[in-house]
Amino acid sequence: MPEPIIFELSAPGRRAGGHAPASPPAADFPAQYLRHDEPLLPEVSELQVVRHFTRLSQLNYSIDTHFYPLGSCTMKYNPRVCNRLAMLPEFIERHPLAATEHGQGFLECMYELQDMLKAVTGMTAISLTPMAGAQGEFAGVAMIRAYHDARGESDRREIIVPDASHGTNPATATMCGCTAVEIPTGPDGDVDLDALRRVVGPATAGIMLTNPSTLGVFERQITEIADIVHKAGGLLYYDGANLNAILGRALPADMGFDVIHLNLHKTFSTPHGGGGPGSGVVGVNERLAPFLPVPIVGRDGEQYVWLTEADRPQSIGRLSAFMGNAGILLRAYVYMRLLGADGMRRVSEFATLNANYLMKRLQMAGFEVTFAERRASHEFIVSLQSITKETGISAMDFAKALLDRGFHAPTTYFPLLVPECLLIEPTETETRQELDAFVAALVEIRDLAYKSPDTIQAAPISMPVRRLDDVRAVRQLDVVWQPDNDPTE
Amino acid sequence: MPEPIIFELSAPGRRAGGHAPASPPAADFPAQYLRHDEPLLPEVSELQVVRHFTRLSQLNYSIDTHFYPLGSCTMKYNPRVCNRLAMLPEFIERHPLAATEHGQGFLECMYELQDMLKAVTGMTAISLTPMAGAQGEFAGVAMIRAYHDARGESDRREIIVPDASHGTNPATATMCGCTAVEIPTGPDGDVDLDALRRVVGPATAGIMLTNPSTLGVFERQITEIADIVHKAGGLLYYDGANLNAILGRALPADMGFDVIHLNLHKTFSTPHGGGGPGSGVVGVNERLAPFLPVPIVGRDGEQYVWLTEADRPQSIGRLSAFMGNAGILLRAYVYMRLLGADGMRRVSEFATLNANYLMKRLQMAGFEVTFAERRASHEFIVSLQSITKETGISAMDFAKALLDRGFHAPTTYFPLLVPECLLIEPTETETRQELDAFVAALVEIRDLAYKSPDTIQAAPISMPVRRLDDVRAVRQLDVVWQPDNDPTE
Amino acid sequence: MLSAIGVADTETLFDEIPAALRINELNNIPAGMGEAAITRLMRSRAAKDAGVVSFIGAGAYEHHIPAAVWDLATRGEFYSAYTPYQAEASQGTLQVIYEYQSMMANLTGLDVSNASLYDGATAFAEACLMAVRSNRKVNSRKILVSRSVNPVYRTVARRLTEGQGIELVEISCRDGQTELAALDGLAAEEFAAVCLQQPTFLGTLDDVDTLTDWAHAKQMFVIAICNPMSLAILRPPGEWGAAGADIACGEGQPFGIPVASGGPYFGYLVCRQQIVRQMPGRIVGRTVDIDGKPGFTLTLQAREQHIRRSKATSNICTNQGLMVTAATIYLSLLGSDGLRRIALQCHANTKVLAEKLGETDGVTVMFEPFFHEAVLQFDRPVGPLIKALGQQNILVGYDLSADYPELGHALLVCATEMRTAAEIAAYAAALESVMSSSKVT
Amino acid sequence: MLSAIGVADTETLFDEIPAALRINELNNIPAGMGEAAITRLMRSRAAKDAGVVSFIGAGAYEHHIPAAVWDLATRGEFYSAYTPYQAEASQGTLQVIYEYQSMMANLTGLDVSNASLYDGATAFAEACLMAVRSNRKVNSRKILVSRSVNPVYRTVARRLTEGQGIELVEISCRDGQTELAALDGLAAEEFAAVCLQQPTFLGTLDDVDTLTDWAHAKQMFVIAICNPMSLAILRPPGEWGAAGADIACGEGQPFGIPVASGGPYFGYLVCRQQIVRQMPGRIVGRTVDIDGKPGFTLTLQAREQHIRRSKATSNICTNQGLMVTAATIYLSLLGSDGLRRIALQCHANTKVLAEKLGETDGVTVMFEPFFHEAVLQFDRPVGPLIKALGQQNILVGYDLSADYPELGHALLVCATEMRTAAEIAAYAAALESVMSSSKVT
Ligand SMILES: Cc1ncc(COP(=O)(O)O)c(C=O)c1O
Ligand SMILES: Cc1ncc(COP(=O)(O)O)c(C=O)c1O
Repeated sequence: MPEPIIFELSAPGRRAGGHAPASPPAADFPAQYLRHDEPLLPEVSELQVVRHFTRLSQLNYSIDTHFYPLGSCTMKYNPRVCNRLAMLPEFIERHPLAATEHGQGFLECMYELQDMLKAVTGMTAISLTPMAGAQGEFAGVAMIRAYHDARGESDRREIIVPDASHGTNPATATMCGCTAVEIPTGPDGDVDLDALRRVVGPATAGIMLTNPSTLGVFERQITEIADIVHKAGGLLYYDGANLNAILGRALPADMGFDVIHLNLHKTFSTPHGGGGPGSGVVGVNERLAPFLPVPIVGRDGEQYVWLTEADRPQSIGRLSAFMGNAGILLRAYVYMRLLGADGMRRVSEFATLNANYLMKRLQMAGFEVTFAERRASHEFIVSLQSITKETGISAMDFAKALLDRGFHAPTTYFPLLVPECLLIEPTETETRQELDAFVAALVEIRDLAYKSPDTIQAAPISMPVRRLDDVRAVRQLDVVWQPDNDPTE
Repeated sequence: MPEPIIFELSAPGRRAGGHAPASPPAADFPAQYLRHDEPLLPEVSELQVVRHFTRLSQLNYSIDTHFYPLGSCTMKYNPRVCNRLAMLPEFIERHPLAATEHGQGFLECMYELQDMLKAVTGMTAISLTPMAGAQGEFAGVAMIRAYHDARGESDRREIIVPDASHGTNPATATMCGCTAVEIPTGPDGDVDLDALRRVVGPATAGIMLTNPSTLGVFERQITEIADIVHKAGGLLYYDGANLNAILGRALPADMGFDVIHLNLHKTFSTPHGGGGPGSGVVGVNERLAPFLPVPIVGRDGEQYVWLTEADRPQSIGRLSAFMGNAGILLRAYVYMRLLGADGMRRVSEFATLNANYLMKRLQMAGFEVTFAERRASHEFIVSLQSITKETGISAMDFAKALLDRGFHAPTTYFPLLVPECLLIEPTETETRQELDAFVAALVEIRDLAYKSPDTIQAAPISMPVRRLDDVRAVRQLDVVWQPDNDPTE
Repeated sequence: MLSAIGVADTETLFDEIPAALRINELNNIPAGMGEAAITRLMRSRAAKDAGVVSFIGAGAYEHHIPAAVWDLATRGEFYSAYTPYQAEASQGTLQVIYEYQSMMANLTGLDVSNASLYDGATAFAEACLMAVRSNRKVNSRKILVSRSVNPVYRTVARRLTEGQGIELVEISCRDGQTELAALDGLAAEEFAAVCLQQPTFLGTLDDVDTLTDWAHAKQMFVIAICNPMSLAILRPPGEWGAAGADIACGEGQPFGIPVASGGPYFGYLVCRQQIVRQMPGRIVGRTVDIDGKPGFTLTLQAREQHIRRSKATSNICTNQGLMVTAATIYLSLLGSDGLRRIALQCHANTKVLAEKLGETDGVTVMFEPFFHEAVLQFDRPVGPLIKALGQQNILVGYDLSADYPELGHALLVCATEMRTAAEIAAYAAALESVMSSSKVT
Repeated sequence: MLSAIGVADTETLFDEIPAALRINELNNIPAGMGEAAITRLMRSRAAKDAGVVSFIGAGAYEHHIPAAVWDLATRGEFYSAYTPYQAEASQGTLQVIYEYQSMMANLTGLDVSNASLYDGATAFAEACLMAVRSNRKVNSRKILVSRSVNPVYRTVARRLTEGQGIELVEISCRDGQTELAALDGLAAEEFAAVCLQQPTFLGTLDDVDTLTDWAHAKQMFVIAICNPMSLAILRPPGEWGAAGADIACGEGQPFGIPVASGGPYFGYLVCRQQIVRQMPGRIVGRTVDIDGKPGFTLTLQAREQHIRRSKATSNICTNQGLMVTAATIYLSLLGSDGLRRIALQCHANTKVLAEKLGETDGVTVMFEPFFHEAVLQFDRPVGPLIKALGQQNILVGYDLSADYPELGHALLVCATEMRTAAEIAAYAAALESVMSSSKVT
């Protein structure tokens, strides 16, 4: 039984009572401003709303229901208390433009969060304002540009990215008016240093690296890379989406990075929410500190205050209407205080342990691990290329067959340079039992790939829908419900 | 994939961190008091707990997910705000023995709740303390006994109940040391007055009636019944589990009842919680007022106070350690204030409208409605007897087949006097679409009962389990998990 | 819809209610209000009760409740489901109860748990009824109850059992323990059971082994009443004396349930396998379905009112299902290690509290050892002290003078793991100052 | 697990990190704390910010949020799911977004909505970029922006677009409306789009019809920035002028999202069908599965960074999914009737507020008509008033003097449906008393 579209549950005049004022006075402005027809919105009871969205929620896989080893996404457990405390009425009722006198409690948390983020990155200054990883990247590259501009080197407009980099890296370069220059990865997963040396030069603004990379390995030549780029006059950007790999084990600042963004919604465990919200806080060293986006939380004697453009004239300015995703920052703050210094080291310990264990188990089960001789970081890659060649069963087929077995699929076909790959990130919050069960499922699927590939190609069969026609979704664009539009016709 | 028992997820030494003190001092009492082994409890991570109970929850049907027309149970929507406000930190952190100075906010709500309950029942005094309907009944019958005892008529120990009465009625009589005397129902669903006249006498303590009865019809001769019983020296008890049938349409006090209990968890929409908690508040007229159980909320000038045995020497006393299910009372209070006087009349309007509509639709679809010539109240009975005779498909089979179609089953085989019956209560919060879909499902099942009864006998097939072996559940009692006990062996 | 029914208006649907009984409006009920308004109202009410620090126990204990507990328990699928009559559509609730039953059996060292009763007091009453019904060796409707059992439990049990002619006979106490000497006087009479609370209402530890063996020697049943949190460290009823208690019961509130003005909590009831058919309340059993797959269902329903009517073991129907769901989640999060830490910290905090308060002139700590409640004896009535410190938002404890006049001016205090050192110090300082600035009357 | 991996300890797993870079501990991070302790800490922090009554709007609006909204949105299955890449295992999230898109399209009168952007300001910036990319008729990187557009939106948009060489050119305002006369001066130049806010940042209503027609005549796109709550009663962008705006965007916060110190909120973005391929962000489409059954999936992914990398329409990846879930639930609960009532009540409350405050000596209400914010002009700087009334826990409004010095000592006030008559009266009384007891400086 598919769940109807909420509009289909509608009946004229029906409504959930008690949520709107009973008898407001009529509008008194000139008719030219008024809308003619009521907008089409559902007319449903509160029970219908509750039932509809409860049922819809049950159609999802989520961390709270399933193992979700989506590489590069760090789908780990979100402690419930983080949400609870971020939703305390006083926090959620505080207007963003309330004077700081009426926000000392909130600001104190933010100030301490900045300090803790300095500690985990080794950076000297933090801005909390970016609202997701990609916006953190924007802030970072914009600061790099501002830095070069301030030094009269406005021609530095090239941002170097490895071919394995996350799509947001080159996309950010473009948004900032820079050019993304891709360099290849060497056979062992590290950056190809010669290629790097070839591309750096007077046009180099900087390089964006994820370390451990999205290939799941730590870049061992990071110090050399930093040297090469810095000598060429460029800066180093650390894409810290997944800091859980090295939390408390190494500091990006020590590696030579000038700027970093962190996805708090990955490492510091805030909701993924079916696509956000997140937080992409940025940290910088002295060099870039003047350019940090505002507002920043400062301290003036006993009072916490906002530092704005007025205090930081070289700032790249504001990236959002207020201060970014405050509620996500609160969740991260609670999470960091819960864990403390030792707990944070346990994060990287278990993230790495789980990844290496799972990698080894899969290897022993005969799967082709892409960098088998390397340590896995928080994630690793399995290539199904040979199985695909022999059976026709692709990484996508494996992914769908996993869904039928109660596992969310790993990231598929990313990084783009490894064919038929699964990027697997078990995260630190899963148990060994879960990992073992996942291995068993993959083995079973592989067996079936050889014995009865049809059954795998038919997957998923136990989900609310089977494989969807994505081509049709583009060709016959149906993105807004219309009363008379039946997709099955 | 069945969800494992939580003990099966356990691994030695694993734990959800942060919930217990880190390093408490050791116990310092003599060894004779200490336990030797740790009790066997699960050792699991917080993620495991969240995932386990989230998954378990999804195995349930509930109002929030499915139409749940369970007769006599009033499975209607629980407004979320009731729970939210009853769980305000100040309410849930208030110790029951805190002085009344530290509970004026809470007590004010309770005082006003008592007043509103007087208004909806017509009674003159209320005690909020009974913790469920059955305890309300206990309180009521105990008051009736105390009343007779106080008048020197301690021989009055017979409680008359109709044969259709809810099981708690006769069971309560027994608990109170009385004898339940059953009287038959007449052919039109009303009490057989002659039978009643025959049983009343000097041993009559009182009569317990549900009105509308559990047959779903209003007892039209209620005034006569009251006369008969009162003249015989007995009192009238109103089982008000389902007041939604007559809320704001008639007052039990006017009908001649001396005492009433209300299931706040039915009419006033508090959680059913998979089996409670509830609240079975009692109301009485002048006659029984001195006997009400304590504590009761009183008023002393500006202050709200507890009235206890000291203030009410004839009270039947306390029925629980504190004041009953305070949190449920708060939810009911919020609900009543949300609805107000008009909203409460809409409750009975829609409960009755939905029941009569559904009854008529089923009748038109050819189902045998037990009291077809009567108005349905909030519920009504369908008898499948003739279908069962012709096809072998029983009310139980219909119930299970409904589950496969996304509907919780109605109450089956109750009241006991109607063979193969379904007691159907749609409640006031369902929509016409839902009722129509339910009719369609019953029609489909009936068609299949004739065309391919096997498919119906095989139901349910889409639930987490199929029909369970209840006999084995009794014979091989397995009520506590044991590591080595595999039920499938 | 009206036309389908064949009536002109909804009023007509009520036409079987005799006209004389019909009303057209509800009086004395305020007009309805929107969610925003009721939210404002309730928050202002709640605010009136805020800001106190409580050292009261006496049957309800403030422990930390992990956020996950109620986030999960109030999921609609748990919150808005009914009693699991349709087993196939209620496997979630049923499995939760099965897990709950398993945990309670393990904690108490007994065999079978039911799915909950209303609260600790009613669970105790049901235990008494159950003992009388199931003790076939002694044909008595009398039950011995130690005076150290929670006084209100005794009152409630009396109320709930006296209709059936059951009599509770008190055994006296001495130094916070059931008086063994008093037992001799009872030797002649027959009793169905003896009821012991451990830790006692006064927080002390009773000699349950000797008492259990004494009772069993006389064919009595032993009913244990335990704060379940204490079972993390104290010997479980199933191991009392040589044979263990027969029934254990008590208040489940410490397991994840807020104190919340007294409810909803839940009563637990656990017993030996042999007497399970006299158990009141729901019981969930594991069985298999027609495909041989394991599943859960309500079992032994023949004990219950909806089947057995006037011959049922109890009239209970609705119980405290949601609370048990919360408790099961709580116990899963804590495990036995977590419970042990909490129990130990409560004990340690109460020791510090008792010591600190005992340093005040005119205050003496009465009995040791104690679990997490202590009795303080004062040189003056405690009522005025409760008032005075209440004005400073300190709830000092439970006044024992009405229930135990023999203890003089006595106060029962409790400091759970939630009370900080600073809060304890503030209490001691405030007491010191109030005591020294006022005369002994 | 270590032995399966073949290492002796977990330290070894980090051996690829050059030794010089390895650290053995984290400095300057406090020790971890339990849930009870962090709860106590956060409650005490939160308490510091409590107790104020706010009359500030200026881009974030306090509306009643039905309890069901966040109860449902924070269900684990929504809260802890990722972006719905695996469509078959994400139908819940996908359908919610599809419903959200439908509601936003209907509210704005436009064809296609995306699945959200970060907030109103960034949505506006993306709208500018989108307009430049998609307006093929005018080859300009310049955009006209009315001075009545939220000043911080203008700042943010400048910041986010200037890297790509886009220039925002301001059109002046007069009497709270975009100055039509100023347009003449712009006739010669080419612009990709004109950006209009309705209601304006000053709460006033602009002549969007004339402006839209003017822009369209010059082949410009029209970007509408609207408080979506106002669309319950105001003419939707899709109906502005003869042809309607091309893109609408704005802040979704009024739809069920708490003000919460500024986020997370969500930016909405809606456009005409023709330019959908230039839309940034996720879009969900309905399609069928291999059995012909309807289902939902992310569509037009070729626009996005994970496919198109440096040529993507935006770098956005994570958006504000959960907020959109909340908004969809909110809109379902309210319906258009509910939204209309709220919009009307906000308007009425702000009218009363403006009138009352306007009665104070030295205070004038500046522009009419307004939606639910009004500009008050004072005879003195508003900074000290904000401070003085802040001490009485009244947040009087937003000081306009930095953004709009031409308005003199101006304050932007807002009274949503949440403000009661008593609160409005208290504000007026407090203002009166502060104003009359201090001299004009
Ligand atoms: C390596 C990496 N970089 C950047 C991002 C972008 O972060 P966000 O989605 O928060 O914009 C992600 C996450 O998707 C990522 O995994
Ligand atoms: C008619 C009737 N009476 C009494 C009861 C008993 O109420 P409770 O379950 O709250 O004890 C019920 C509910 O089950 C009922 O429907």
